[in-house]
Amino acid sequence: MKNTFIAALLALGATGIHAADPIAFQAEQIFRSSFRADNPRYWMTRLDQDEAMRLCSQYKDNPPAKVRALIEKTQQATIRYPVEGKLIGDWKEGEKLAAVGTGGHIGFIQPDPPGRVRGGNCYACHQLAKKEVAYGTIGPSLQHFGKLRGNSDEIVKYTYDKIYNSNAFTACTNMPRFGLHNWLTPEQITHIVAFLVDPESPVNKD
Amino acid sequence: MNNQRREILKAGGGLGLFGLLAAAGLITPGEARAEWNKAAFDAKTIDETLKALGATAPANSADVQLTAPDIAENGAVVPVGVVSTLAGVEAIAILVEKNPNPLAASFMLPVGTEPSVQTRVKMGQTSDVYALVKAGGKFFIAKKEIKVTLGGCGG
Amino acid sequence: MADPMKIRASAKDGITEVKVLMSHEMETGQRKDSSGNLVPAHFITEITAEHNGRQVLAGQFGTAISKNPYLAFKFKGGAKGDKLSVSWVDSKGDKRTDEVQIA
Amino acid sequence: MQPNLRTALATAALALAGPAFGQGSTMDEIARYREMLADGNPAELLEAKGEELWKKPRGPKNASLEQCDMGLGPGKLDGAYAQLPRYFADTKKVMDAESRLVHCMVSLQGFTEAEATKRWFSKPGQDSDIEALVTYIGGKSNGAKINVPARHPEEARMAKVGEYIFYRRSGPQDFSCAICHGQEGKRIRLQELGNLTTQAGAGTAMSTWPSYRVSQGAVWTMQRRLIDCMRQARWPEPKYLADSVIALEVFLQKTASGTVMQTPGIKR
Repeated sequence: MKNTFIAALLALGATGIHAADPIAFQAEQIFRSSFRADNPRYWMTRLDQDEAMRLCSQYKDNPPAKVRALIEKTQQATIRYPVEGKLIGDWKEGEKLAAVGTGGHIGFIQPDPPGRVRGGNCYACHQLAKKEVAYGTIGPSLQHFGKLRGNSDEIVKYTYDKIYNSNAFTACTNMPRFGLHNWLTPEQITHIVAFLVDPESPVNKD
Repeated sequence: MNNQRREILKAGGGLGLFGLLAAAGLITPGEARAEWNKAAFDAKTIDETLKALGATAPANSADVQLTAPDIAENGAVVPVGVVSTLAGVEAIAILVEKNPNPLAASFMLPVGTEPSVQTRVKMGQTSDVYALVKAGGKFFIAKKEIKVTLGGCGG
Repeated sequence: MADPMKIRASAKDGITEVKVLMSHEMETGQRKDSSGNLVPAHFITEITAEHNGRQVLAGQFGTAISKNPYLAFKFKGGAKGDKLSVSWVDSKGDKRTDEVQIA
Repeated sequence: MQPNLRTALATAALALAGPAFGQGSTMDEIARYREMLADGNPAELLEAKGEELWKKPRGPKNASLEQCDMGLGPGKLDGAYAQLPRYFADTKKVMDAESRLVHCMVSLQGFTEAEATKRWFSKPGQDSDIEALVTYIGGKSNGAKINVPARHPEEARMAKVGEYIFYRRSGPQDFSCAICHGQEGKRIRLQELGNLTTQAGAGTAMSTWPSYRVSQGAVWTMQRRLIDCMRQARWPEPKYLADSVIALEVFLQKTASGTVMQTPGIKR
């Protein structure tokens, strides 16, 4: 898969950014050299870019149509499903995950305390349940998500897939690829799906 | 002067010895170790706090106003002010119902000090906030809900 | 020693308005440090203000007053050039007094 | 900052934001919250302390910082912060306010760099001299226009490096600076996000730092601000005064140039 991807990119002339752009080459060196030498290796891997990240950066999140299509195709292929195959979980669990913005912080200044919960932080960017007024607007409002779209198999699968790997639908979107990075487990994603589509969820009920 | 002093002594009933003595001009700040109203600040509910302040059955009053935003962008610093149009205000207190200890601050106002104070309080969560005013020997109260919101990138 | 307060006092139409910023941690006693130990409470408990030596406010604070406390109040009287002093005492017995002239 | 101006800004921001968010009353109340905090910014306590530290003889050489050259000549502080970062011929480097301050603490006062930067940010109960000094230095540009044209080749290069880093995505959330700060009229939770690629957006952001953060109970310098953005991106933290952070500052200050400084600010 990856090889096909790179071959396709080479054909598009979309790779080799560092060789082609001396500023990018220098910038990458300056950026990489600004971290402490005693950082654990796994911290430093967070600076590595996969092909999608690299292309999105190169095109300032606005890639040409061919690159866009390629990213979406390769990202679609990464999606994995829960073992039992059930895509709608518990909306109450999903509601909690939507509100939690913590988790995953590293470093020496303010790392997460041990046991800090990791959530989806949906409210940072989306309006969801009516009662939560502190919502962001980076992404579209998802209030009444299920009420407006129903909960057909297609909608449920789309919702799951979008959370798992947002770039499968919109290359270089602002939305993280929660499943791809194991930020959320497939089960946790099914809970957020339930929060969005379940008629009893405050997203749809209020 | 004597009358005034008696009023101040009464007003100081729930406010600790230091405030009371200082108000009566018997000591100056820094001279004596303050006596702080531990019972009132340690109280865990609104009722216990009112009791410790000697404020039994305060009357709801439109003449007491709590000036604060409906929504706080952060709970660590929430601006709260109390003003009153009542005559003879002697003391003002600010209480946050859902804090571990509701009493945030109490003020004794000598004659000539306006019934208007502003400060900033910490709030652990969305809660009713109360303004308690003592005027003419009686207690009056007003409340307002302040929503505490989560912010930014999440911690 | 505690850092100085910032006091602004201005007289207008017979009323003096006082605004005070105090430099203080206002530790609640409920915060944990990086090793998970509770940090003991340490907070301003009492604050008093005097105009030309006469007390114009006596306040008591609990741990719920925000870090670097702010306090504003008004009293009748006071003229430009008069002395206005503010003092605080904290739960460890530390003290601080600062004085300004009313503007 | 003058409360009336602060209020006017908050109101103006609200007027712009209102229709787009369709949540007038919430944002009205947030504006009211900010307005009530504007008069009485605890950063003023630090500003006074910074002035004292600037003028006091300290360090192994028992010298004050009064002869420090922040870019406009020794001892010339008015408006200096607004024109940083810039290229300094004596160090042959593009330096921001903080790296230049540390340079002066080392060269004039005789501190080692490690001593000077040991406590570059405060913790509860542990004050930071750098925070106080930077608050003071920033305040001396209050009312001045940000002016970082980045004409020197080294400055121009750093601006481009900063722009590259601004769009660079990585980490377990696919973040870059641009995903939150590359569009108009968005907010995260209830906090408006400036579009840092425009003069207006970068200007609003850059003109109000150093700023007292009520959620942190401390003044944050621009270094602290940007290093924490990277922490929030779930990346490792760049080192204090790292070139990558200075490069981002050059990019942002260049974009913000022309905006009047209103510092210290007060923010969530």
